Amino acid sequence: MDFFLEVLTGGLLAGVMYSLVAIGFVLIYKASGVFNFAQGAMVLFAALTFVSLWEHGIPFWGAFVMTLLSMLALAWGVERVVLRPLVNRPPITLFMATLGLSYVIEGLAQLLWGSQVHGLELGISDEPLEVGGMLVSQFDLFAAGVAGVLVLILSLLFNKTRIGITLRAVADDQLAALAVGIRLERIWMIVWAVAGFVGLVAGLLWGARLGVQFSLSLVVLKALPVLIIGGFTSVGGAIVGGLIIGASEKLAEIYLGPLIGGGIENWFPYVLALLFLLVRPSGIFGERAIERV
Amino acid sequence: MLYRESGQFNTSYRADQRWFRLWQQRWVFATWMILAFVVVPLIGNDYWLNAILIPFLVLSLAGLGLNLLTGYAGQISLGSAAFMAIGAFATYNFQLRIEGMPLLISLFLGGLTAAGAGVVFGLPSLRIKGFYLLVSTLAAQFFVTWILTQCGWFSNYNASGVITAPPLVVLGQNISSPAGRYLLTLSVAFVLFWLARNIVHGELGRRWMAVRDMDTAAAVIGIPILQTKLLAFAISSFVLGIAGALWAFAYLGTVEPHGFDLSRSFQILFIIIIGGMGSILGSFLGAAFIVLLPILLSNLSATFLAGWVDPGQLENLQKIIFGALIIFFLIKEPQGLARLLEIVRQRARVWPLRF
Amino acid sequence: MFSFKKRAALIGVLALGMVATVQAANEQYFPLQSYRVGPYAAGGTGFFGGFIDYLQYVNLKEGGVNGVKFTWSECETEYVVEKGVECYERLKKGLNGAPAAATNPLSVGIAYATLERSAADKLPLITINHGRTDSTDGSVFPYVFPLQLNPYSEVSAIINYIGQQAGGLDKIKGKKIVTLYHGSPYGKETNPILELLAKKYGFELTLLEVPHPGNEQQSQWLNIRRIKPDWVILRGWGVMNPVALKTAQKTGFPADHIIGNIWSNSEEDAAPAGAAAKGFISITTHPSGTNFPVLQDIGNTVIKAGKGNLKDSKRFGTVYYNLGVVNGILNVEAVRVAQAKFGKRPLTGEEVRWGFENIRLDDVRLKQLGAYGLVQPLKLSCSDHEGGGAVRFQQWDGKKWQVVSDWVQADRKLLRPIIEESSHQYAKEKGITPRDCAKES
Amino acid sequence: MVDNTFPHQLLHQAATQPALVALRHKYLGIWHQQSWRELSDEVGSLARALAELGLGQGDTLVLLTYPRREALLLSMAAQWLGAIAAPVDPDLDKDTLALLLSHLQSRFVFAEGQDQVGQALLHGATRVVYAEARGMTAYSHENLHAYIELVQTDTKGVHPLMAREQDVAFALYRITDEQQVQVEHFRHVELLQEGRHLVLTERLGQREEAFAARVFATSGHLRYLLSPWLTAGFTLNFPENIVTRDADRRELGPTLVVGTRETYQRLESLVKARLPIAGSYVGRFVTYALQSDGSRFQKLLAYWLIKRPLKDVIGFSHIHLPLLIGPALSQESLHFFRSLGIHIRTWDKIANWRTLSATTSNKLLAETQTDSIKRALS
Amino acid sequence: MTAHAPLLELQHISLSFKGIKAITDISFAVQQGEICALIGPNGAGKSSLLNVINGVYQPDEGVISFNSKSYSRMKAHQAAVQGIARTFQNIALFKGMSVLDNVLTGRNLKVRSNWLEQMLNSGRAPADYVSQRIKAEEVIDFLRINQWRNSIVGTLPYGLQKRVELARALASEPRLLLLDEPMAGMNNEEKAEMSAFILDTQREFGTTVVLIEHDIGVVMNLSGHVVVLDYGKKVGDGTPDEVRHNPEVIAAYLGTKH
Repeated sequence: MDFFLEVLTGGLLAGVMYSLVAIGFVLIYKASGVFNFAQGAMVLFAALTFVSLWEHGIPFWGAFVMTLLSMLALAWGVERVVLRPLVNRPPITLFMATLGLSYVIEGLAQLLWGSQVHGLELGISDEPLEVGGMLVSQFDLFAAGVAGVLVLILSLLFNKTRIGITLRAVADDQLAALAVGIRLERIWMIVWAVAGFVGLVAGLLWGARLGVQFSLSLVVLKALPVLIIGGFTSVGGAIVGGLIIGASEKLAEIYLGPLIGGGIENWFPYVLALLFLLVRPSGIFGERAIERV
Repeated sequence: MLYRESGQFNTSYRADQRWFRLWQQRWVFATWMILAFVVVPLIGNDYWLNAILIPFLVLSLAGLGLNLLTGYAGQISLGSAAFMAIGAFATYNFQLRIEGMPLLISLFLGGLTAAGAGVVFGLPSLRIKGFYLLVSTLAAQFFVTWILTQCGWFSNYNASGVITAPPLVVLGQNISSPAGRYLLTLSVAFVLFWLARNIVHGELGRRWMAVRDMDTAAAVIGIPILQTKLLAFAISSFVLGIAGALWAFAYLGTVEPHGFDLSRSFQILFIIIIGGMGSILGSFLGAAFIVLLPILLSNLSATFLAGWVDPGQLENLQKIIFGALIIFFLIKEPQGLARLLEIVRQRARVWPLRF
Repeated sequence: MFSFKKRAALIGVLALGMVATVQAANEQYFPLQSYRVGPYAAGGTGFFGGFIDYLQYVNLKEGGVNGVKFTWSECETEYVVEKGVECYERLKKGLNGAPAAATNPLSVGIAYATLERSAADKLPLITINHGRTDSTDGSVFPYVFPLQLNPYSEVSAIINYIGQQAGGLDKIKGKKIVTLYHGSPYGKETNPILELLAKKYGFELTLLEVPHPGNEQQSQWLNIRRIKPDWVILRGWGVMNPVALKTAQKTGFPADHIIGNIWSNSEEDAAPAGAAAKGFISITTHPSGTNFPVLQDIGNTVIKAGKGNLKDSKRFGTVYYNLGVVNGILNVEAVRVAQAKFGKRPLTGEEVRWGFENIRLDDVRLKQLGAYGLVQPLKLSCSDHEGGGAVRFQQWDGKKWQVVSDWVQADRKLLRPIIEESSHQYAKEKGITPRDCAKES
Repeated sequence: MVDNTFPHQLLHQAATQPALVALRHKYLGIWHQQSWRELSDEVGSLARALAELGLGQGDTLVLLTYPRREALLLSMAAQWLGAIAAPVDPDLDKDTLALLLSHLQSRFVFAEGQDQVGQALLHGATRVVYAEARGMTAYSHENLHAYIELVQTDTKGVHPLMAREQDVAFALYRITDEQQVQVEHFRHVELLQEGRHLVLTERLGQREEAFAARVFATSGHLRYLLSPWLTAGFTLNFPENIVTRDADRRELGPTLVVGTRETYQRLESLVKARLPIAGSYVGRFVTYALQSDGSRFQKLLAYWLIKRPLKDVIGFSHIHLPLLIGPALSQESLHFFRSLGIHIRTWDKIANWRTLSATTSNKLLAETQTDSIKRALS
Repeated sequence: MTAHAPLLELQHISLSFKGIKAITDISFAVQQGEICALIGPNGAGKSSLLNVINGVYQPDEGVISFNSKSYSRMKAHQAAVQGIARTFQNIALFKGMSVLDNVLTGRNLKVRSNWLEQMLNSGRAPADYVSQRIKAEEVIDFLRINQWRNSIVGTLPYGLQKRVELARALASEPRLLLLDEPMAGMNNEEKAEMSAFILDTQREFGTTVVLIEHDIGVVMNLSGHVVVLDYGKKVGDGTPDEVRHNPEVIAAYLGTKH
């Protein structure tokens, strides 16, 4: 029985890692209705920039700030070049633009920092802790803690600060926000920058887990089912969605896997998300879109 | 501008239905066909046939398949590579397990199997719309690659799950030579493009476009949404299936499920974005662009700047160029190259006047 | 109209590129389908760096082989099959008149795709340490050479090593071994052999697949924790290896009971896992490090002279780099052997093929090449395109690989019938009449 | 010599070249064609139907219609019976039209659609034929006849041809500023003579493709379009409607275009408005090309790059005779068209309008008929 | 009012969106060949009622009977098959297609050949296409939009798009035509023209028309039967004159408190 618990906690903690990436999606979707497929590439870009700077001898926090500045620049560039000309285009076009964007960022990252594999040591030893007969990885706990702090900061930002309120206004109705005089471009840049920050945090944690290299950007494929279940518009939903996906994925692999040949982690989350969708076509937390004729 | 079109008018609705109204257009099309069917196999060297023309034809066929589904019926899909994989493995098994099965029949049956799978993964499209449809097709993408590697039966228990092309024999002729494979791909592509053109200009094409533009209005005027969407998935997967089979047998010769992974689906989606959504010619132009640009880039760099840009950096540069082009097209001309060509043609038609 | 103009311009450029200068250079050409970008860039840059540096070294030190200099040109494949095929088609004709000697794609997918074309174009396809195991049988696969080690020998050598550690092959009866393999043709290739060996020696085998790209292995390693095996054989590639080591540490499995195969044995596989990799064992056909005469020579004549292909000089002497050098040694040796028979001039693919089949690398010859200890004694023939089949084992001490064993031979007698049965089935399927090797050698 | 009237010419053409296309008009998206044989049969059955309605020698059939195929056939059917066809332009403003119609008091009217039928019934029309069925249910008037009914009456033999060359074929009416009604009469013989004159001088064959947006607008149309059409036997083409005439002309590529001064002026202004703006590079190149002087190479370039495509855009690629009827075009416009290689030929004849006092119109009509009968008898 | 059964009859229809009462207990009948106008202030539930008739919304209670067959759950597809066609308040045309294609799509229920025959251009397809095309061209000619036959709908001005939408509705030869503010945003001359088209449609093809219109002048001379709605309730039903003098209607329009 405690093996089941162990798998469950391992799954939940892994789920937290997925929701880290998913939060980046939610932020951008909430504020600009853009389904940003380039979030994975941004995670790769952030991690690669940080590691390369760190290896060139710049201290940890120095590298962190410089990477953050580069994410800000990236956000400004994306808003200026991609978002502004595509302002009221159908969501499908915007989605495809972010597809193109992910190619650009991946190419840029590898052009600047080369395609070597970098180890990333955050100083957290990964010796598993003995907790009630179960092995729980220290690293994952740390990651869960970081995620919790992040969600706290974001909810504070969204609810308490002035920028937060404007962000939520833009999320609800862009036209109304414009009418009230909110400068849409600035808001979008802020949102993409915040998403860049979340991407950096996710990049560091995922980078420490996998080593910083190209396949970091594939982590976006894990985030998609999380968003489907959690809904695109709520940060809390992203966390819950991540936990559900993480746990169910691991349990399915261990209990269902051997029966049908193993290696089902790629498609199982999508099938699960699909079942959720058939029940609620816009996710647990997402608002139900009313079909206007 | 180049040719005079006055004096050619239609006296019957059948004449009005023809693809090309002007005899000059028909002549240009005929010369293209002669060039493709007769001249190229004669003068084409191995490199041109194997490495450029065959992949171009197969990718334009795949582009056509996805264009029918996303360009015309408006159902976005990231699972096109999965349907190609099903087509390839089904054709391989039909060819292998049934003695003396002619290649073309097994190609057709492979397409049908892919169409069946297309319908299955198309079912959710009735209940969910837009983004969420991505999930159903992505599920198809990952599930199919998994099932093909998992069950040995599909690859005839080959230890590493790789299928190799059987000797290609059509009507008794062995066509394994590059020119032979090229002609096989070309004729299959020609037939499918012709049929697709007829569908798109017929009632079904209009229903697809109606569902694409405004499905609530389509339902109100009596279009059976269920049947229309499933037909879109079925026909699109049929074409993709055959493209997949040609990719495995006519182009590479051997293929593994990972040859049809997500980046292949992205590639096909890029083909129709750059080529032109909702245009038969668009799939051609997009495929030509996607196949020729990397080769052009690497050749240019190999000959001119061989010294200081090493191939690795060039690959990154090319990735950036591709991404930038996608964004450029989406901003400047969402309907892609086909629309640009159309604007040039319209401008030439009223030359020297401005409109 | 529009696309016709584009096509015409392209033909012009291509023709220009092809023709260039057609002077009858006295050069032997190596087409390189290299990959320096994408998920497997680490392997590509190291291997092709080593290979090019060795060719450079032979050109600089001995002016090529008997006066025939080596030339090469690279074409980026990004480890993608159709790009590999396109590069093969473009480069197989040679460069400025220099005929191609052999192709070294270092990718299972590309090897499979160009296998038949190599036979048709009569150009040897070298898949050192990997590729189709049944291509060892030269009678059916005349133009394919899985030099030094094929996947079946690799796995059999590992089992022999586990037997050694347990004090004899009979002792491993009842032990539990898990094989964690990459969900691709390369990964699945050896599963049947493992099952055969498990039946033969009576150990309990579990096969766990890691879906590509292998970013997430928590569930596999939790399974391993439940099985509590004695040994884990890791047949990984790319990102899968460091993730395996880190997840092993996370689930409390000792790193020194994990044995990596030939494609999980480089510094780039262990270093990113940091502390979790300490004690990790892996097999290798060539030790890392530079204390071999040939490598010192390369260091002095090529690297110090600034002609090294490596962008990051710290990778000189790493496992991939040395594999590239070993591959260079074997290719050049084949050319040298072929020139002895066919004359001191640029050779065609067919002649180089004969050269490969008559490579005799005994200890004396290895000492002359300065590669004693780096390369195992090899004896290739028409029927045996592998030649070696032995490996050494090395352990990662946190910074470098330390060799911890002598050559461990695979059980080739057991494997031969399986190889032949598989190659004959391929011959029947493809309608190839196997060559009669008896009268050839 | 074949009897010198429009219906006779029609029968002559139907006999000599029955299968050739006489009429072509664009309707419902495609071009419908009618051969000479079919045309003469239809006119024949129309004549018989009109005779049954009581249309006889000397009566007037008012054609209150926009340019339409049915109007042309009805006018020939009326002439077949010796009656006069009097086309009236429905675009005239309300009261001039009312004055004209009340003046004419014609019993037989062809009214195209709902509005024209209303106006005709107001002014004493007893026999009204209509073409467009729309809105007809509102007029449940017993002597209202659909054109299709007339044509479909079963063929009980052919009505004898009553037309004589001295009969008045057409009568054009207009209202002068002082509310005076003026009329111009055209006899068969004059029209055919003018038509033959044009056919000979311009060497018009039977393979011509004539294109005209309006058929009855002016006397020039009757003289230099209808009568040459019947004498030479070429094809007369109608556009789908007034608005689509430019596109239809381009689609057709006619060899003979008939138009008034306004037609050509409208065409010229349309082209000039759409030519590239003078300042731009292209604009400069176009103006440079359209000048007549310059080297051989410049002429060649101008022809292939500008003149040839421009002629094709306005549908003049196959033009053999761009005919202008009525008052001539200004020199400057003529020069413009000549620079495009289009040499407009002007045919004009001074119209002899005779003013009728408001009361005497009917009497005069009767009188012209009587002296025509007298002349026929003498 | 001939005595035989009305073409369309609504009995006690009510509809609510999660508590908000859009329509409460409305019943009225429309005779065959009649032009009936639904008028009332904004938000009176006119559009929702139209959507109920043609099956876009399903009413909470009440029965719709059309052509003497009654439905409580009318589906959009069912309505179309029965011969109910409609236009929308903010134009629901297929922007990516040409005018001709839009009108031909209107006729999709009348197409007899299936997609296979059309693909191979064999069997019933060629003749079927010609007959569909002629019917469509007749409607295009009827509404005088043949000049824009091949232009893409998205590029046409607003007034023209309204006409194309009417053409698409007419193409399906409906028995009942529902028009949702056909003349919204038009100038007087365009309004006159559109009224003429509606009158002709009713006279020419005998189609029963139910339209929503704000311009009382147009309503009065166009329709023989007027139904007035206010806050989802029916406050007036009868000939234009009866309705004009009905106190409740005046109150609704002049906005005296209830």
